[in-house]
Amino acid sequence: MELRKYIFRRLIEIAIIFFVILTVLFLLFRLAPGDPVTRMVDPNMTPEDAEHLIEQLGLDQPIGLQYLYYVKNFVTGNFGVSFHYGQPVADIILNRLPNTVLLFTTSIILSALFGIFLGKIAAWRKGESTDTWMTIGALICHTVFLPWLALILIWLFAYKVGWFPLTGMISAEVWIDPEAGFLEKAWDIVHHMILPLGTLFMIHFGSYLLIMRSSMLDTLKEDYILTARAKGLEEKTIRNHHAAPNAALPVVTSVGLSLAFSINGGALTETVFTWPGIGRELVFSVSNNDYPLAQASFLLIAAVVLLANLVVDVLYAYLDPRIRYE
Amino acid sequence: MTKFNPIRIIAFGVLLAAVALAGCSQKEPAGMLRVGLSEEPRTLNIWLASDANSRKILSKIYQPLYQHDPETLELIPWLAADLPEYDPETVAYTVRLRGARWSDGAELTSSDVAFTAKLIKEFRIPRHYSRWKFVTRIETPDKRTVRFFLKNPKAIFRSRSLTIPIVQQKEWEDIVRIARTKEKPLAELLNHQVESPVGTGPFVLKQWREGAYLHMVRNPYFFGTGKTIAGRQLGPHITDIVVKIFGTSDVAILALKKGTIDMFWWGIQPGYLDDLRNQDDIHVYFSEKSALYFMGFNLRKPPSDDPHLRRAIATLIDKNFIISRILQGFGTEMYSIIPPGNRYWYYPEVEKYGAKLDRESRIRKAYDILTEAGYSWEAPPIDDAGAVIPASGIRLPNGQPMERFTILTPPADYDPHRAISGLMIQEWLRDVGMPAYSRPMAFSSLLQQVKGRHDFDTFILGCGKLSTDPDYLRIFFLSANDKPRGWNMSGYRNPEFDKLATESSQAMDREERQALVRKMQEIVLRDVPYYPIYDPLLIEAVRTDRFTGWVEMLEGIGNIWSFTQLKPISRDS
Amino acid sequence: MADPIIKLEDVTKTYRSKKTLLKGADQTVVALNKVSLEIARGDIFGLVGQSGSGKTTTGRLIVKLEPPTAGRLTLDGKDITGLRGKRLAEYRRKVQMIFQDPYQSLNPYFSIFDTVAEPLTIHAEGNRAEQEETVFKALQSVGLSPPEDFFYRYPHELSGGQRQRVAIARAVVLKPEFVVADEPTSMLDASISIQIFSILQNLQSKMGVTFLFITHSLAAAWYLCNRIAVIYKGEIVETGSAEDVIKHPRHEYTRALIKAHPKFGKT
Amino acid sequence: MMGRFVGAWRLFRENLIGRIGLTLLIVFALMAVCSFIPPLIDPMYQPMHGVDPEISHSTGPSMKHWLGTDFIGRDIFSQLLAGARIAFMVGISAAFMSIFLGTLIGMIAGYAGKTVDMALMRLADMIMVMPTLLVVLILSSLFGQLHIWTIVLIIALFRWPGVSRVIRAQTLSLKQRPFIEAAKVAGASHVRIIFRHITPNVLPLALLYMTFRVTSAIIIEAALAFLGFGDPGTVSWGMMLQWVWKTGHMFQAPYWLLPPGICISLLTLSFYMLGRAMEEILDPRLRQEGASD
Repeated sequence: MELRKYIFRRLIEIAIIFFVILTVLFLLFRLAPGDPVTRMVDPNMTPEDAEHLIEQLGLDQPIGLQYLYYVKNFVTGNFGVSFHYGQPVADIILNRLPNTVLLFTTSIILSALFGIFLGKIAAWRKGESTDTWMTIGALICHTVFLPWLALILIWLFAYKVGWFPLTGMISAEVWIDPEAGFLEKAWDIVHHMILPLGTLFMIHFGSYLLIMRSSMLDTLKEDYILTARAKGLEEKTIRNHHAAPNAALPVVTSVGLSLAFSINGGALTETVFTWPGIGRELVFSVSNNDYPLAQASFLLIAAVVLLANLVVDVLYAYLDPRIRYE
Repeated sequence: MTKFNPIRIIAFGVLLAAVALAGCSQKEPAGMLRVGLSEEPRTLNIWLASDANSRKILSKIYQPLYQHDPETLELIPWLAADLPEYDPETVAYTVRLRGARWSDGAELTSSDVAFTAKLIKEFRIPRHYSRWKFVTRIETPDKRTVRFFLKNPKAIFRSRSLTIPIVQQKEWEDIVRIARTKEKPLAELLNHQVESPVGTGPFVLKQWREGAYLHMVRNPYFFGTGKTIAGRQLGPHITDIVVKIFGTSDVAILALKKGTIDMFWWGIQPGYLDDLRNQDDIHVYFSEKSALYFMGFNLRKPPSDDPHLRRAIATLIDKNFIISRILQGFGTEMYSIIPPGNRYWYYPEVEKYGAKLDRESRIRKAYDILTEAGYSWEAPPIDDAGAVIPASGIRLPNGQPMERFTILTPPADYDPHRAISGLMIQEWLRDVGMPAYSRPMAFSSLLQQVKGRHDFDTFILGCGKLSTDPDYLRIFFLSANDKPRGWNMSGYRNPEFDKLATESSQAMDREERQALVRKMQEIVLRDVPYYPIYDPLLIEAVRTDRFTGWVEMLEGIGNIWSFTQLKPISRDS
Repeated sequence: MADPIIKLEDVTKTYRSKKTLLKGADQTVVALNKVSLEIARGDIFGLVGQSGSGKTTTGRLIVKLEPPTAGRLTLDGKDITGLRGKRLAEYRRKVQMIFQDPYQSLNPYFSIFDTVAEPLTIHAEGNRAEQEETVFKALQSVGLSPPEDFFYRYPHELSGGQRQRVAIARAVVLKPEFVVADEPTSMLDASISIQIFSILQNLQSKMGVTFLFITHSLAAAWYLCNRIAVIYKGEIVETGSAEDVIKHPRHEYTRALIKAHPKFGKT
Repeated sequence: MMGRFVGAWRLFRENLIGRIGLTLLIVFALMAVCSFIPPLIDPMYQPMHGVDPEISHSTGPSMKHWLGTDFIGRDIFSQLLAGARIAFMVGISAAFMSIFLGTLIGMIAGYAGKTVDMALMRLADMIMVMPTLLVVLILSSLFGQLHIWTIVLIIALFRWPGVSRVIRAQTLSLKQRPFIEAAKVAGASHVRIIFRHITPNVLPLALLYMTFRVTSAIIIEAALAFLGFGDPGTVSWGMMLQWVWKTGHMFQAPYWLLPPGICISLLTLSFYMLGRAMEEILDPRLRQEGASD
């Protein structure tokens, strides 16, 4: 009962926050100088044409009215039509979203698993050279400049060595081929995914490793570990069954807390690798003054982060009964 | 979690890599041309398509009545059977159509042409409307004949209006009917989703997988197949075009070098040239662009309302530096508003401020111009001994110190060349003590400030795609166009020019018009509302191992002639 | 009991315990239940009880760290609930507190001089030289000598007993009328406790400070106090002179306390 | 106080990661200081406007240009040095501002509690869900190319919530400590308690967070410049990468591509290592979410 109440309250809070972001975003985009019509530099575009187009796009209405329409449309699930593509924003997002989800979740899960595993080992061997080198390695991975790394990876692995396709998500040759079966197509996607995945993986796993290491060190000081030792349990059992599961909790939270930050990296990765996802689309639509698309993509990201934080909080409460919520 | 074993994952990864190596051999049919494009086309709706990428795709589908000859740039009848006939009595043009078919097999008739023109007029399609609004009536005496009646003689009708793409009445009728009933008909029309456009061109779209590629195949009904037009035997000989989306040019270059694309369909940055030239199976094409990159002044307010100052600034700008360094030599210095490549209209005898001077001479010359006009300095750029020294505190002829002088440029992500040019110009202006500041701005803010609010000192902009018809000269400097969102961004007002411009737009005699246009160029370069800087060269590269027959033309090799003449190289070995 | 300086009338304090996310509902815990006390001026008044009995809460209510849920507290007959601004500052000058844990009650980033002078600074007492003089005297009065040696030292450089002396010096530097001493010796060794007691006695006799001495030890209360109140589960079960309470305990709980302390049998 | 510091320093010196971090940092600081030298030698070493009169395209390393020149003949080495200065400036000022804000807000929220706490923390939540890079990107593309200080300010305004959460938690626990109550009993006002008593106690934690914020500020600025949304009037490492990229030298000029990328990575690494080392020395319990961003 309490949990349901808590979730309900949090959802209301999220709705309010979301609404504020929505409003701020609207104001930002409308108050900014210029509009999508202005940027069409074509001497054939006469001022009359421009006025006409502005009227047709509904940009000539008073800002208050535009805002009301905007909110009404959002509530009714109508995200408008992209200025740039002339397509409903919802269609574009639905088209791009699965690609982002595929790349992003795979990389987060893989890097969390690896980070937890290696962090466990590093903590276990605290002070030894394994630990030092692992920590330094993780720090390097975590702080390397992502887009730069991505380009070098492309050059090295896709061009010089030629193991992977350069960029993109699928190769036209395979998908056009009427004989290509499902497996071949699936493999094609995986093949394209390895490099961007590797890039995201490197950035994330370092931070998860460091968190796991710290958390594991704390856990090892707890009384129940001492008890387990006193009972004469095998060291490996203590490490894997007693300490690690508890120590992994902060990694779970940090996945949630750092999500917004990870999305920055996601957008950069998508941009460099031409991965047709939301992040790349957002960067692109922003530079095109495509308000409807940019707003919707940004709000989608905000909503995902907000909900992810809620999920993490609830999950955390389940996993660690000591946590209290006000 | 406890069962998680990274060894297994590593093993899996190694396995993947092994399979990857095995699966690397890609197969492509001999007639398949693979093209790299920077960004996805915006849309397949021809009326919304204002971006270069959509136009690249759609120009292979929708065809105009007339094309330009790749060498002479003269009009070549395309969907039309021959050149239009002009009747000065009724101010009417008559166009006869060649027997062409749509990609669905239906015949292209005069009513399709009339429908297209009426659609543009009725919906006031931006960018097209200005070319058609003066057409008062369209007649279709028979299936193959269209007659256009004009309000008054218009020089641009032949070259500008008759070169728009024609759409099929059958495809668009219903869409138009529905759009008409809506509150915002134009928006409705623009937002209509076109899945498979019906055109008369050499190719039809087979599939567009968003974010990845477009697949086009040969149009079996293409009217030109086997015909000889403008002395060229048309195909197309390629069976498929696969357009891949790259996003970053670096990767596309790698793809070209690696052989996963045959053509790189957008400008290559000069940095890659050395590398590409060294590769045997890659050929690099340099094409002239019909473009104008210029500095525009605000004539509505001091200090740039003073022609002397504008001339002094023009003198200080070292075009050679910009072209040889910033453009790496791949551009031509521009002296007039019309690019030199447009030979018929270009007038070479305009005033060329400071051409070929070195830095010091420029400063001296600018100093002379300014002193003569009454400018003074706290520390003048030329000392008593006549040596060039750092200057400061320039004062206007009325004795006021010059305030912050801003040079607006597009941002670096949009065009690094102009952003850096702005910075260099800032330094040059500071040489004569002007408080110049280069300020790159987001593109739409820049246009808003320059075109909408008219609040600026000077700006650097470019028109990347000028038409071959010089009508833009009139559009850029006509007094009537000095209004918000109007094209006379400088606020240039000169009755003498206005008179010439109006005459030129109605001059139906080509030579008479040429003389007028030359005079206009002379006036503009005397008053320098715009100071032309450069016209970049377009660098394109293709692989030579699979296809041959690219046609070079103004605006590059991606023209309709290339795509209809390109032949696969048979690889029997 | 002619002149009570502090008077509590039916003071009640309840706390709400917070629920956890997954289970449990709100619960109300009664810390003090209708407590009434009168403390005479110049007295050392002992409040004895085991941990959790509400004795610390009583102290905290008196120094206004927390508001009472119900009831009335008065200083010299004037109600002190809801004091604000100037009158609160006035009250703070008169009523001070010595905390239980000398390791926690001193800000680790404050030098001894800063700590002791802080009340002076807050109440804008004197200039720097005068403050130094006052602090010097205060440190002297709690037996830290030579005082100037301590001025620029930090709490972590001092022993527990020294810290508690600093805390006492801070409490009395403003020459308050009333000081709550909340188990000031429970963290200290017995020998040091005796020294602290004598400091308190000294202060009482020389400066006329009234003390509320909160303790869990009847022995300490008996040693130091004139009057004693015994508190048990938030209620005062017994009040009287120290002699009376120990010799003739009326409440079962008091008896249990005495029994637990073999020392009393001998005296 | 002094003794404490010496003790911490001794611990720090034993920490390998801290030592590496500090060494790297000193190297970069030297680079930043040295950035003033090249333009004095010859105006052609001016990182932004100076060009070698004889070179008009990108060339490899030589005696005259240790790391070669960029596409218009500017010296890459002097740009790299100037970039160090910009990186420090951006990193430290953005971090300082965001830590200042975060600490202040965290202390106020934690100390005030109730409605103020609720309002501030919801505000923090709101800002926290926004990916900073994308926010700056949006602002930069909407409001024109932003000046470097504007970018710094925006980064600061969007990076405080993480810090404020930690500081708030710390404040909540400090608030219960007797020395705060002692101050209250002594009559200290809220302002005095926050600034005189709580601030020095949360400062080490704030300082620790500052090293992490320096890292993220540098990365954000670099990524922004790399994408072309930086301040083109400033020679930052990200801007250098953008030039390599946009002028088509990406895979042609390793002497130009590698140094700025390595510098960005190493400088962020050094601050991060410093932070980690400080963290281990300060108090193991302080470790909370530092590594997450």
